[in-house]
Amino acid sequence: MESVVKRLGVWALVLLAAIAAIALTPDSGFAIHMGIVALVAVILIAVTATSYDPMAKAQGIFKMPPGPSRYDDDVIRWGVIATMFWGLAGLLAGVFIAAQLAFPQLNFEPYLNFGRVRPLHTSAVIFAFGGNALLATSFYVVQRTCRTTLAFPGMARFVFWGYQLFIVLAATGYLLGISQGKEYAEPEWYVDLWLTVVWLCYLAVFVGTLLRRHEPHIYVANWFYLAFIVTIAMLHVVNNLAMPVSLLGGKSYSAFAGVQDALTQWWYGHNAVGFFLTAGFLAMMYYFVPKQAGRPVYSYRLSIIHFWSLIFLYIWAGPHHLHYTALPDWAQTLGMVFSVMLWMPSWGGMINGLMTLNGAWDKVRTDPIIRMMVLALAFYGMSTFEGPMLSIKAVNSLSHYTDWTIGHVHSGALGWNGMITFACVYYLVPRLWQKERLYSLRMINWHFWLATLGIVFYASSMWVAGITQGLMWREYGSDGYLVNSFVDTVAALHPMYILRAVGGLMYLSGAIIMAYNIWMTIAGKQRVEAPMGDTAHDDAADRPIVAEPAE
Amino acid sequence: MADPKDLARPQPQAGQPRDWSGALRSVTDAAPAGPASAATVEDAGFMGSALYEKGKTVHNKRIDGPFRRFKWLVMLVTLAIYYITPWIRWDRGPYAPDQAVLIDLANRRFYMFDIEIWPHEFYFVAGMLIMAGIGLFIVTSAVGRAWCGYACPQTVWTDVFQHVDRFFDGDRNARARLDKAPWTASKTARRLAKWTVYLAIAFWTGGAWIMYFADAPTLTVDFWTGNAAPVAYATVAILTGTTFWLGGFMREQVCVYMCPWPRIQTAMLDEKSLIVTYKDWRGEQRGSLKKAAKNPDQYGDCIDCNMCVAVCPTGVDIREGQQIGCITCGLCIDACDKVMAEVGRPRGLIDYATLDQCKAEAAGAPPKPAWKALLRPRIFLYFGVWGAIGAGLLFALGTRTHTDLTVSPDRNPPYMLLKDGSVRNAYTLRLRNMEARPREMEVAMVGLPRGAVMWTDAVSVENAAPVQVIAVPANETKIVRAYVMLPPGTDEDESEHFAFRLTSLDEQGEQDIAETTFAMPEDDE
Amino acid sequence: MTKRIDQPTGTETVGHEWDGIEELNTPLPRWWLWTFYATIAFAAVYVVLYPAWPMIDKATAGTLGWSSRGDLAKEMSAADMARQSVFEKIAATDIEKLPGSPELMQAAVSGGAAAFKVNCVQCHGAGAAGYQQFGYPNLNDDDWIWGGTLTEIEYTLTHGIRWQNADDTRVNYMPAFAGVLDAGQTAAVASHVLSLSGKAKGNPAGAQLFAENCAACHGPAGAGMPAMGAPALNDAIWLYGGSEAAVRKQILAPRHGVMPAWKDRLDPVTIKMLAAYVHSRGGGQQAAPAQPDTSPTPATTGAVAQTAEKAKTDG
Amino acid sequence: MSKNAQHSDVFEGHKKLEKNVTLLAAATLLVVAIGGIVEIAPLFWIDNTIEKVEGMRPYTPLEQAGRDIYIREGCYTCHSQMIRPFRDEVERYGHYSLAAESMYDHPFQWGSKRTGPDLARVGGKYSDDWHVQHLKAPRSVVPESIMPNYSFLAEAELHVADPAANLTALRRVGVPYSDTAIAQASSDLMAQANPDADAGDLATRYPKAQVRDFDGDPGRVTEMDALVAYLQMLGTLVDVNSAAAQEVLTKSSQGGEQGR
Repeated sequence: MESVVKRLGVWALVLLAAIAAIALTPDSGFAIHMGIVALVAVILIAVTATSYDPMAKAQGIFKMPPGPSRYDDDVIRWGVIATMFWGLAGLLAGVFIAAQLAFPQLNFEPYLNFGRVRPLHTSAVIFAFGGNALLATSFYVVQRTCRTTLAFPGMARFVFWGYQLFIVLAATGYLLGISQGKEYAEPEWYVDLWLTVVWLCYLAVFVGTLLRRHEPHIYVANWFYLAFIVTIAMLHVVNNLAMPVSLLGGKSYSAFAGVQDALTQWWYGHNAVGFFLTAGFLAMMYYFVPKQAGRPVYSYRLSIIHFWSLIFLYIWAGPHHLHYTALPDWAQTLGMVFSVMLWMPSWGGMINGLMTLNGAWDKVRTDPIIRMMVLALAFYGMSTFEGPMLSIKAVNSLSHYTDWTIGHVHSGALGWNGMITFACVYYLVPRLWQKERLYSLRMINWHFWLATLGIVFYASSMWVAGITQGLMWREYGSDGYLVNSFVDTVAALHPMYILRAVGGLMYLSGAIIMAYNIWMTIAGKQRVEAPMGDTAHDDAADRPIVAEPAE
Repeated sequence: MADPKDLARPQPQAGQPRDWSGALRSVTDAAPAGPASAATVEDAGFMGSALYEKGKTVHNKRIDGPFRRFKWLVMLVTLAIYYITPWIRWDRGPYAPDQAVLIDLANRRFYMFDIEIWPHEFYFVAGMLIMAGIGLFIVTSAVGRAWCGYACPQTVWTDVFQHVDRFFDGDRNARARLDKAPWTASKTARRLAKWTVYLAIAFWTGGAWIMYFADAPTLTVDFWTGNAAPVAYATVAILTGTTFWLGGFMREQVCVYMCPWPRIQTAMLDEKSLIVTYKDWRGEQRGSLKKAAKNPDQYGDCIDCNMCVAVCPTGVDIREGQQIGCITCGLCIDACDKVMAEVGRPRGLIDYATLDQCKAEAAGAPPKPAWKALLRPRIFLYFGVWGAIGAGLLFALGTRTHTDLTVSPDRNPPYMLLKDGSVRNAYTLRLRNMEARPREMEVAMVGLPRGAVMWTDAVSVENAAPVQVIAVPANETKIVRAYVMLPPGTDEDESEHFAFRLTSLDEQGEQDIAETTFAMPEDDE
Repeated sequence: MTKRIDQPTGTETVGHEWDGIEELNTPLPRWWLWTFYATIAFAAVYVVLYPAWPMIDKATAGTLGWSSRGDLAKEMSAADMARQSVFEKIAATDIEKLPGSPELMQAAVSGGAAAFKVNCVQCHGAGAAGYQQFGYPNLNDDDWIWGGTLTEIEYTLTHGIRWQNADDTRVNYMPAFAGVLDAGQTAAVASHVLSLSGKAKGNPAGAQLFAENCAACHGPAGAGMPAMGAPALNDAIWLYGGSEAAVRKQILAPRHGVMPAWKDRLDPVTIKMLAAYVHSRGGGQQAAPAQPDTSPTPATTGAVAQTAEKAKTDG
Repeated sequence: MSKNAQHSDVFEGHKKLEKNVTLLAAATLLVVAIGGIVEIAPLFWIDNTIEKVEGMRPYTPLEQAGRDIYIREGCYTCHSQMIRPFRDEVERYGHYSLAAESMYDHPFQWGSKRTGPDLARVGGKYSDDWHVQHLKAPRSVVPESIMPNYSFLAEAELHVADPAANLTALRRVGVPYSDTAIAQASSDLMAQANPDADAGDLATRYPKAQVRDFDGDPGRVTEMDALVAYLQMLGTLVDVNSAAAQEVLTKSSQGGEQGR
């Protein structure tokens, strides 16, 4: 009882502070954010006071199996649902802004103008979709490869829900115009602080779980997860150093200015790709590919060499986003040569993933989940080849500022991150909900083909758009003067923007099919269809922990 | 330095390549069962201390047969296209280059026989890329990795280099022997000669590439006289190096490790795609003719002659099933058919077939012709999409005009009030003449009230008129500054939006319309 | 540690196992390692050749002495060299002859545009539209106080307007009528002046006063006199504003704008190019003595032929 | 073979890291910290990172307010403010951007994508009128444009909660605002966009500050005023063509030559 009172007191204090902030701030966006915080506090008070358990209710809606099971999987199930939800939201936002570029009438000022929705799209897919996928899979993988349950289970739940609050504050903030103006780091100072707290808790849970392990060695997937968590913490804190104008307002000014701010930003920005979207997702690959294929990892030695070279070299590559800018030439040179050296370490992950299928290649044809993983690795390989190529200054002078970069990012994001996440979710859902199989394996095929076709449309249109732009900008006539005005290049890209939107729509349609498939699986249905191969859920292989019941 | 243990490694078959696919080693492997496992442990022990793994050279045996002949044909056609195309001439008149296929980067023009593409029309390339992507879908789901097996440059050049190997070092066994032989003077000389030929082919390949980017005869002269651009030499050097390395040494490793297409293609196959299959229900259990003669009931059709492995350009054993190393070139089909003919058994022990068909055949169904696998909804669907995009592109290509107009109004100041109260706007017109001859074009204004006149920087204000005629040089964009003037007292609402209409004054009479606006003072002072 | 040989690949495992996952002890692919070494070697060479390593007070400069800005400087000077011959031709051509050679004229206009951005935008604005509130004239319109032919513009540029240090500067001073005309008279004159362009009703008293005091310079109908810098008062363009108050203000205490003489700061070719650019902004006048007829030509079907014919005769 | 044995030691040695979380985490942090330290830290001490050119000054309160709107609306997602040293860019947009020109930019707005043109030197290029019309309805002046409409800016009164607090925060991160500048922040903010107000010594505090009504609505100061004031300032502060600036640039661009 005493603890209930204490908790009530804490929530009441949060509520009061939020109300005070609403009353005192002159900044309407900040007031709305504090309103969200107050709402959360009110819900928590109500829940604590009435001893009502909304989680049980919600878990009923999502038909979650009763916990605790062998492993602490509740938070992972929520993570999978959040991944699907934010994935759809992020893809929808992407299709919307792609359509805006083709048909500018779709801008609805001020809240749904491109400039405000674009950060929503990038953050939703990277941090909400990708972040939740990483959160869920890391908790899943670390428990199983350490043969233990999560350390600090309460804190793990805080990490999950705290992260969702971060996403909600960030996303609403963009639409309200609360932005730091640094790409992929747009949330303002108080949201950043909140994320820092959540992230340190995440680190604590993850490291704590590693410390409790019942295996002598730490599995390679966990090296990657650990590098991802540690490095993102470092990047996030340094890049978001800022001076708030007032503690009762959203606005802040970055601690750095101009050239220093630029390099700090791209040191962060590029390594958000390097550690969030590469290291973290390679960790997913290192667990789920061998599991689904039922094969050993191709090369232990390759994983050591490519892990250390990857994390060492990636950090240096940031300046290639600033080629030919006012950043001193020396830093640009370093950015370029380290990006080139990054090629093989990146491919180490691809080789280790693909060659793991040695002895199981037939599954690529029969198992749609493996098929998605293989395609993901193929796109990983292509974009990590394209990346070093684009970092070469001569190529970059043409490609920079154009849609080529956008195409490059999306062949990585849609092809690698998206496909591997979909594959992992397809793997996880029947296991987490203790179902025999997915609702439909054939529908994964539909998803696969729509997504692949979508990427073909997306990547080829943006590649061509980038080259068109780059060539038209620098086209000189025989008289020695520039031929095209800027707006000529905008007009020339119109067909490409339409093709891109079509590609995005296909990819989104695939994800909607997936959501339906997942929903029906959770509901416990099985579609009647011609059977396809799948690696069935093998309870014995999960190696139950005998000595230590969960919680 | 060769590790002595390496030589000690038992070779199940002389020179048998290591199986890159890593697929299941068959139980009937010729190596004696007992010692093999022990040897493998030792083998692994050796590798356990090495930092890297040596690539194993594939020595594929010469074979003849329908698929080999088809491969020859594809190789000759593709190489001919590659080497000869830049030398084909195409008369476009005096104002454009006469090279049939030319990527003129300096002038941002792309010539392809009768088609000429400007940078702003690059969407044709986007369409072609999407067609290529969907084309890959069609081909792969119909006939598997046919691209890999026949048409991929890596395959074609590897094939060329393997024939060079054969020419210098003899066929499979001789090559394997020579590989292991100590470095005597004669081996060194032979190797040097072979590598020189490699280098010559590689250089020719690099040299042909640059011919697509400039007038081939001129560039050839410039190249040898040292007058070509540095980027031409650099390109030749890079392509020579990569061809030499990828074709001469990396070969199948590119397909197995590096190239993304095989993964994507493998992921696109399904049970209805044609692939090269070994019909194990017919072949197993394998046994030599002698063994089979003793116990005919125990053995299948496969006489375990290993010919299918010996001829494989990537060194896989197709009898172990579909694998990443198999590029479906069909040479093993040729080999097996030949052997089957010799031993008097029906052909097709190894053949193109779908997995569904294999299943059916194994269950006793009669063989179906392979082409029937092509007729299925998925192929029709892809072909429909592919054809629709292609038709769209052709339509766009057919209906595009060779005149193009873009307009940008002055932004500072947006309008100009003149002495007599009339209002003048200035525009930058870009008139593209995409024909290889100079043309006169007429610019007119559409949608402005009566009294609106226009003049250009070349035609002074005294000659202001509702239309102007402008000469546009061949194959160029002419930038013209144009002024449009509305008389005083024009109602503002009528005049905000209007368009310039460009008409070519020749028998074609092509037109293009560009919309723009006419800015007016907000209110009269 | 239970190492075993993996059957399908014949490779030894490392001996660990996590949740059923094992690792093979496959060595690194040789080509992978060597390509990695090759990229490292490339990087090593590149950082020696180009600026790369930060030191205490500056970074290493690279043995090639390359810099991105130096690269641009070279490219720009190459472009300048290419334009040099055109410069010389412009220098040798009389300014009135420039339009006769469209190529030279275009080169001059482009060069003038560049020089304008550096020297002239401060007063006349980037679009050459001037600033009425400061009395900097608009150079795009067809109203020229001191004449709008190429020669006249070149002269103005060279010698300036009311520029004290220049000998041949253009100069005139409109007398201040404060104290000469009373308030009523001033209003009458202002009213008459505005009526010249149809902005007010006629005023006989004002007309009388105008004829006595103003017509000598501005002409009886207020058409102005470019030769002595007397602006036209019968058009729609007002340098200092066309409201009644602004006109009265100008009558009582005229403002006299000043423009620098550029002959000591810019070379004659640049001045020539500037004149060409200003002339090309749309309002430039032909050297022909007659004032251009700006009344719109009626749109007729024969306009094309007419234009072509006119162009011929003019040419 | 000794070489092989050595490699094998490396892999054996790695097993220590695999068994110790603390060691693994510490090693990871160390490895990922190096690159950033080597690349970022020297930018703060190497002198010629930021050229010493005349004319750079902190932004006026109105320009800063415009800049905040620029950031709020996400203009950087489509517009760069960084002209690269290429002939086509220099001829299209003007002199290449200098590091000094963004030395008071918290945060920088160099951008990464040009869906629209570069804005580093858009100041003074077009008229106020044009900007206002273009921001309200881009396609009314540039039919091919795909920019969203921003007509609400002209309707919204400029509302800066505490201009002095903004300047104070900027001063804390290194922008040299004087005490007077901070004290006068509120009045400066309004005076710059109001032709009827007395601008006082605004022009001495902020040389080259443009004082006028920007949005064509002299009656009030709107967000449009602030944004247009910011745009019209962009790239105009440093006279890159002045003799002194050219000398600095030549020196810095010839850093390589000196090293030879």
